[in-house]
Amino acid sequence: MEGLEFSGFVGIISLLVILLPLLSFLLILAGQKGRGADLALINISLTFILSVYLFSLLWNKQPFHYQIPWFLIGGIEFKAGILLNNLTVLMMILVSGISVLVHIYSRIYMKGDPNIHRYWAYLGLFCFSMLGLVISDNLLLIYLFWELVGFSSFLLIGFWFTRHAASQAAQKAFIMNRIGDIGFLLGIMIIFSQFQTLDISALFGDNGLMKESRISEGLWISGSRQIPEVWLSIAGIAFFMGAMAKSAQFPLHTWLPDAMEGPTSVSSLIHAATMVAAGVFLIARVYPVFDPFVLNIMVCIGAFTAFMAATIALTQNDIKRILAYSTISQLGFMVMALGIGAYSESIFHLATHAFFKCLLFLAAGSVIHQLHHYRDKLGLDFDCQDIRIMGGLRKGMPIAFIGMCLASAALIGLPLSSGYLSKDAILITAFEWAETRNGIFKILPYLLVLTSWLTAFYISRLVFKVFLAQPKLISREQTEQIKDAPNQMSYVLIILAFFCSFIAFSYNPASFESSWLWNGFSSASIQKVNIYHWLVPLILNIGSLGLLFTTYKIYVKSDGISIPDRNLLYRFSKREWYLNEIYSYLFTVPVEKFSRACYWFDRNFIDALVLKSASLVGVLSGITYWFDRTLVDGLVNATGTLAKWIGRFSRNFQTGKLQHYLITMLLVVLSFFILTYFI
Amino acid sequence: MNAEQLIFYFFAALVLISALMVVTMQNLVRSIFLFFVTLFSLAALYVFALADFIAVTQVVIYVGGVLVLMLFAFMLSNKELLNSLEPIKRTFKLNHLAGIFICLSFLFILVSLIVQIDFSGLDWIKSAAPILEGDNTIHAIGMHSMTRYLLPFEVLSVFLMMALIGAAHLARKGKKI
Amino acid sequence: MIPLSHFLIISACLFCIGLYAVLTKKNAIQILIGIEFMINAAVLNFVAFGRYDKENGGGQLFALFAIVLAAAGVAVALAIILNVYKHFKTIDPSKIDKLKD
Amino acid sequence: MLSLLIFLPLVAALLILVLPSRFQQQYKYITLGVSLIQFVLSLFIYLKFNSSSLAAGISKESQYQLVEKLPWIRLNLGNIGSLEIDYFLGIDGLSMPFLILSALVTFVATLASWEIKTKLKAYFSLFLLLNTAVIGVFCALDFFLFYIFYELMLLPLYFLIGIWGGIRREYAAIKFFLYTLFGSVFMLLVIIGLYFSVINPATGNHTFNMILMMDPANYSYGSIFSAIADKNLFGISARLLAFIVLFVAFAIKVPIVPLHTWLPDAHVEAPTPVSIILAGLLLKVGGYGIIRICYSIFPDAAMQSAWWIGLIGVVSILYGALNALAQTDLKRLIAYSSVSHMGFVLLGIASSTTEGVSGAMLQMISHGGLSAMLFFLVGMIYDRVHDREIANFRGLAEIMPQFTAFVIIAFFASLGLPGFSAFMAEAFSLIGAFTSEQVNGLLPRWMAVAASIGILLSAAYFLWTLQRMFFGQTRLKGGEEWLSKLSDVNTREKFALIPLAALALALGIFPSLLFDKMNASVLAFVQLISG
Repeated sequence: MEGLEFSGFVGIISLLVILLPLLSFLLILAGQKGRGADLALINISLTFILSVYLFSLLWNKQPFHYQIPWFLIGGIEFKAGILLNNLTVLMMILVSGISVLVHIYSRIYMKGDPNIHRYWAYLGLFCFSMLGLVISDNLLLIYLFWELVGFSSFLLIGFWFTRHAASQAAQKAFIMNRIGDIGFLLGIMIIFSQFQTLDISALFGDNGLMKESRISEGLWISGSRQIPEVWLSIAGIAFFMGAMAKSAQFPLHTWLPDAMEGPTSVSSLIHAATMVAAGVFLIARVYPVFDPFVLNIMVCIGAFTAFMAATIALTQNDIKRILAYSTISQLGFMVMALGIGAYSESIFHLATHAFFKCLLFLAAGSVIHQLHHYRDKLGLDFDCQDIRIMGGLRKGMPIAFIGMCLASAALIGLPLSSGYLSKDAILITAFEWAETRNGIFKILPYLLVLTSWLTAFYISRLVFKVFLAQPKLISREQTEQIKDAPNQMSYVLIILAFFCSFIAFSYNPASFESSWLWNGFSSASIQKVNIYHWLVPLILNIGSLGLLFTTYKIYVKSDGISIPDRNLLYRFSKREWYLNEIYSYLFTVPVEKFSRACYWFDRNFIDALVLKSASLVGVLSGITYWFDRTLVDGLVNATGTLAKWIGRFSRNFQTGKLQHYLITMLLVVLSFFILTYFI
Repeated sequence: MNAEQLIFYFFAALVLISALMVVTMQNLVRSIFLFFVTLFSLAALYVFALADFIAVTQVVIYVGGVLVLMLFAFMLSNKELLNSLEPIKRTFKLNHLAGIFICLSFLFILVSLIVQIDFSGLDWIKSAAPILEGDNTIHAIGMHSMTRYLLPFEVLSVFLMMALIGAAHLARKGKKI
Repeated sequence: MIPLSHFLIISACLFCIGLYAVLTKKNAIQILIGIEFMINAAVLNFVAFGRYDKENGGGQLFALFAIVLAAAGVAVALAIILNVYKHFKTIDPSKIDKLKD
Repeated sequence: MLSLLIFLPLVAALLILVLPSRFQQQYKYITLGVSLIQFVLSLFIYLKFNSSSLAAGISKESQYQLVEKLPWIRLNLGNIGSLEIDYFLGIDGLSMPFLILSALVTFVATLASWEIKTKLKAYFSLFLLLNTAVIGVFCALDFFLFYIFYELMLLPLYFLIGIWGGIRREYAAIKFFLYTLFGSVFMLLVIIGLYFSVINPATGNHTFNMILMMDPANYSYGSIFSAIADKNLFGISARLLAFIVLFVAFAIKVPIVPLHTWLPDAHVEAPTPVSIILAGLLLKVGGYGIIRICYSIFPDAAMQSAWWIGLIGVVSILYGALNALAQTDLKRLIAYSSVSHMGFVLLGIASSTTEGVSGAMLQMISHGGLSAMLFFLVGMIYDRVHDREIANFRGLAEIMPQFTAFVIIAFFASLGLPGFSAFMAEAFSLIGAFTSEQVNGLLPRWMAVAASIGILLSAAYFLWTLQRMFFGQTRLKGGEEWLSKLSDVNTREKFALIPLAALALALGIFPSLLFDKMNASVLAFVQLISG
């Protein structure tokens, strides 16, 4: 009885958690335009408070599961429900917490936009769908929210829809995600046809159907259903594809840099902290589905993505693009971690990354915001996001600078930062995992180390160029006039900065194993190799610090770009590995052409065939008509015509001309003669 | 071939040629004059058939009567009639073809019949005593017309008078019929 | 002595010439001339056969009658032609087709 | 009850014909009133509908609801027996949803008819006649009656397209008419064949009763369509041939590739309300016919040809989507998207699984609402500026924000955004198709995989259109003139659009609204055809 009451209570709270943002979405659309900002903030704050409450109730407790019947199809009942476990409540608190901060930040950042109410409404929709995605207990529901997240992301990226680039980016993001969604849907199809249920706890729980199913003789058998084994791998790849699109993994990552066309606050919330983590979340949720083959693919793709994105970030000049590629790179780390089985490390990194990347974006946002104001005030014209024109902003914007530095430290993984804990945890586990593998998998950890060093390089390049280097376009005096953003924004930065330190996650700054978050998840059983636990962080940090120093030399002291410009590698990186061009060449253009060809085929072949057959029928009917008119009808007419002809013929004899009569008469006589005498 | 035959065929040829010219001639006046020639030569042929009186009558009636009638009737009273006839196109119409066809077939039929039939073998010709060159035919005609053929003779004279009166009546000017 | 059949052939030829004129000529007077040819052809036959009818003299006598009749016919015909011309302003028989319905 | 539903519009049509032209401005209110009454009636039927498995219908006459059976034509034909045609109406879970859809779509189409300005009397009476025929088709259980209603649909449509249509209306109307007639003429042959094969066990006469046709025991032995005798016709099984003929007849309506080319022309040339009815209801008649007649009467032949039907479905999905991608005319784009979406119906039916058939049914209802909405939206633009070229519009979102909101809803609902009905429908069609190999081995799995690409393509063409027409800086071909003409959604249009959006949303979130009512029938249907 008490249990029932408890479950009802928690259920209502979790429902409230997801419905409050939806409420703000609906209210704002229904006409509460003026009070959009307040409404949204109040709702999301309430959501956050409730999430914290739920977190305190359920963290490290028995997972909570509550279902109601949804619909019945055939003999199978679908249920909608809520599943709260450690992962869920963590994600909830993460999403709602960062949302609250971004809401506060956006009040200033988005001030003055004529369509601001839409912005609040879309944010509400996003929070609703993201939280819904997190707490759903059912693959179909997850899919539902999954696409809704993509939809709200579409709306937010295209928020400034009058800008062509923005609407283009929104479209690209949605379609890229759709590719992943197809994979997800395929995964759902396979799972459903195999198990006739989509309930996560029933499928992937401790004694779930997935565990019960077995593989024998090339068949994947569950109960009475069986399917060739290959479909298990396909299901894994399919789910992974969904995650790849959402979490911007190679080759479906190109939408994320473009998505930076949206407002920076949106980028920080959706495209850095929360939505992109949904892919990782999904992998975590359906983890049992992946067989070793798929996991290996995951490792390769994760590592490759991390590396590739880092190389691209090296040369970008748009401040948000650098951060976007950095995000992709970090997501690559997480995916790779999931692939090697480092489930808890991955989630850990997801959490820390959410904070420090959010901070990076918001700090960058405040720089952009202030530059924007400055530009508008002076009537200048320059790109507010180009780091080449920035420089020396440290004096005017100390808070942004400090925030940025802290977040960068976490990103690089310097000691005492949160990143040090989570990222090194991943690397250590990767090395431990590689111990048991061979071939290409041996070198993957080293690739990650390299990536980490690259990370150190590109982020320090960013920080140094923006805050420390000599200003390029504007004089130092002018630069000092650019002040820190208004207080509300700065507070947010400060709060986030706190979460970049180790304190929020662990009492011991050196060991991730003492982190409460890491301990909250069941650890994968990987052979522990102690040597890595101090060697890897050491090497990493020495390398990173060395790089930091070099970067400082290059960008602050020597005041110029000394790296060789415009060589092949540079251009390769600058143009983002030419992937956009390759995709356009390989997919977009051919599909467009193919569709034209199809239409041409449709018009000129199928339709023409129909028309031709129609005209053939026309000709046939013409022939029939001719036949009818001349032969059938003709026979009838012929008798008449014959009589007429005879009449007309004989009428010819009565010409009234004497000589004709005479000729006729004589002809008759003649024939009489001939008949008589010659025949 | 003796002289008699020679002269006969000469006249026969003259008859046929002049007759052909008469019917093919476009000029009416010329064809009327050529008509004389035909009639004269025909009269000559009658002579060869030992019908002197007929030949003379032919000349008198045709040349003296019919031709004069024709020429004078038209030349004197209806000049414009002759003029209007001048421009006749020389076309070879179907009509002509049919006419020619009919004529030729008749000619063929007649000639072939004449050739087939052996006239001298006919009974009445065989048994009859033909007129000889020295016979007085005029006397015989006179006798016969007043005796044996009196009725036709009288009918003919009445008929002749009717025709003359009728012709005169028809040819009267001014009044409509 | 000229054989009978020669006369007959000449007469047949003359008859056909006359017939031709009657059938094809576009002038009433020429048609009249054609008729005269045909009558003459007949007369020639009479005369030719008349040689073998000495006793009755039918051939020559009827030739005589025929000539006289022809002359009378010509007189009437000419009068008719004149009237026709007055009425139709033409003596082309092919243009006078009032007999047509 | 059903008769009331069917003949109410007919009575109204007669009323309009009788009323003097003085009242011609009132005709639309009469029509609107009729469609509202119909809607209320159908809602009542929906609420009262018995969804227990004892009222599943399909092949059991006693399980049909709201049955009306009256002897209609009884003619003693001497040796052949006596002619037995019934006025036989009834509904089960597979036809009931269409009644609501018909009423709703008619309602919306009536609201769209406000823009019709000429020959109102003829227009509204034909419109109501069409309404009668459509509802009649969904209710009729006697094949003869069904055929009459089926043919009765053609006539008003022909005139509605041919008189009130666009520039090439005659061409489109004739093309549509010939296409459909082509199918139905052969259908008539099969109907007659069935008539002479089936014997009503109660009376011993030949009968047109569809339900009796579904029971193999009712076929007289040695008759042409008897399942036991399995006669051959032209070298193939007579039943298979009959199935193919019926399938083609209905598939033209659906339409399937390659029998779809009447659809773009007819839709583009038809006036907006007729496009709405065409897309919203007429296409569904095809799908309904396939379920109710082709599959139910010839389940054995259906099983034999399932692979091909599935293939046609997949081809329709992909081919329609690719064609839609190439369009420059908005209405044509939507017409081709219909081809693509109706492919899912075929795929779902071909799978012969409960999931697939339910998905197909839901897809029909969902597409009925959504395509009506899409055509209504296109019609709104067309009525304002008489242009539909996508390239002539740009940045509409700024001048018509509410309109754009509706377009976004309609587009995203159509492209299968979860939360809208199309998603549930397509997902379950695909799931059904995928499961098919395991359950009954009819469709290979790759079909489902290939068809899911269609979802991606639909996203591509809808989003591309959205981006081209609505986003970006405002730039119109007609300049200032268009700017003043392109007013935002007015109240009448909202009345039409909101119910449709609500339907899509409601069915997307609570598919049980539909699934619960038809689940028993779907189960019975699947059992009938696979059993």
